[in-house]
Amino acid sequence: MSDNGILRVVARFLIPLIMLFGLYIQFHGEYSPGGGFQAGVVFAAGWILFALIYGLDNALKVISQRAMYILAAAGVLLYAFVGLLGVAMGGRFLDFYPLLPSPHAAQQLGIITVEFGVGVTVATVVMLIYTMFARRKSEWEAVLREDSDP
Amino acid sequence: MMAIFIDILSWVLLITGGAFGVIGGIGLLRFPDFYTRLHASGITDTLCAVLIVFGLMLQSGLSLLTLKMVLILLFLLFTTPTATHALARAAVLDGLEPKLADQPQASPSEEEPPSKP
Amino acid sequence: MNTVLVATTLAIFLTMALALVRALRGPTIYDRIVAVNVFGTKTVLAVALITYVTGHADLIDVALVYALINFIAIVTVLKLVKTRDLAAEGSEDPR
Amino acid sequence: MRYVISLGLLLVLLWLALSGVYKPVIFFLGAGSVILVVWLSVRMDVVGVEHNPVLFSWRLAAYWLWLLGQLVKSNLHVSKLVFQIDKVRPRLLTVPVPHQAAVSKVTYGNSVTLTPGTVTLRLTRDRLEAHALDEESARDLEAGHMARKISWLERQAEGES
Repeated sequence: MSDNGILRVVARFLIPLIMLFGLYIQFHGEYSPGGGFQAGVVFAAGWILFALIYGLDNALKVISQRAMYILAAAGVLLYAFVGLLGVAMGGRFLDFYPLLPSPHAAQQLGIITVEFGVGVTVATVVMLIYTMFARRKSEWEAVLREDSDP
Repeated sequence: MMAIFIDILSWVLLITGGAFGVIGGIGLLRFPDFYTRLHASGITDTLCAVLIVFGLMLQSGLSLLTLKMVLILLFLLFTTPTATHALARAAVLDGLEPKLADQPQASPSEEEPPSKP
Repeated sequence: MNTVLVATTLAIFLTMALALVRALRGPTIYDRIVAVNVFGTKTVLAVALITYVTGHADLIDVALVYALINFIAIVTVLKLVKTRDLAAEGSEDPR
Repeated sequence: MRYVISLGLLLVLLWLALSGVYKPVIFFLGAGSVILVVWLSVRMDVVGVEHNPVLFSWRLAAYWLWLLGQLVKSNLHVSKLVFQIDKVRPRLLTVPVPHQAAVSKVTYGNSVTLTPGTVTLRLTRDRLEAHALDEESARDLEAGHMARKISWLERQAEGES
């Protein structure tokens, strides 16, 4: 399937474009539909296309599983941190106005950071889910082998 | 005057695009086997898409929307033949035999059994 | 002008319905995948048309995303059907 | 390195085309996004000739126009066949692929698939196996107009690189 010249060349052309498109959705959440969640999924889709064509092992060399776990946690922590920063500076949770003197800039900074956290978490979690699904076959075969010759 | 002309041109493009889509859909149902159906899907994926996108581009004039329509058309023209080819290749490697002209032709209603469960 | 757009959208919907019939009738798995592929590319066109009917220019991004995701979906399904293993890597390009 | 720069330029153009919001904040984020994507692409090793801007010369535009003409022609032909189902005479055929570069081969394979009536089944180093819907489509492909057009396209890319 992936020893397919046409598919490989076209995918190689498309993967950077898909990832950039994901980031475009990420940072234009205020201006057009989208935001962190959709952006994360599209960005992860670029990585998944790479994993489909070049194999999961090569894809994990690009973004290691360990990095995914760390980034997934970091995204949530970023979200919580920005949210709590508002509380610490005298507002409510996810209240951005106290962060900066100008309310508009504060709102923009807050939304961009929070959405970035969401995007990072969603992208890495989608990649992790894919990794675990793709691993299932080899894991299952290992279990079967152990059962047949102990 | 010019505006009306462009409008009419865009209507013609849109309607023919839709018509080709339906023709491709009918072909998808009528053609006898998998490989011939690929050609029918080719009609809907190329001319139908090209005509409709050009028709829509004429509607919006020169704007960011038009640029995005061009991007959609480019993505479609890159991806659909690739997907079609990947499918055809997968079917060939899987041993799905095409019905060829020199073989006795089965009637379209009589469908072949699935090659693999 | 809106009438023409709506009529074209309906024609696209009709094509999608025909593709669905083929997807349900099969008979081989590849027939079904072709039909789903046609359904997906027609969805892109339908979303593009709906953008113009409603006048929400933002919707066009949805069509763009769908064009990309549809391709990835077809590749994934094909790989799953053929190798039953999503983690496998193919051999080198035949050059 | 040249390909990395041209990929970066391509991505910048894509960002500007998509964005439509031209503010300093968004420019800054866009630059960051392009750098991130280029870095990941280099890590993935997916940067290649396909992103070379030399490929996007005026000859490519001429080729697309020619292909559009072919598309209309072959679409009309296949649409006629939809209503004359008994005239469908599918056959397999093999044509030589005279091109060297992978991009040219892929362009050839995809162009064959794009024109209804012929679908690329297999593409190897020097041969292309195709399925044709009827005799006329098969003869069109065997005549080799498309292969010659792509050779013409290829010469341009080589001449400037």
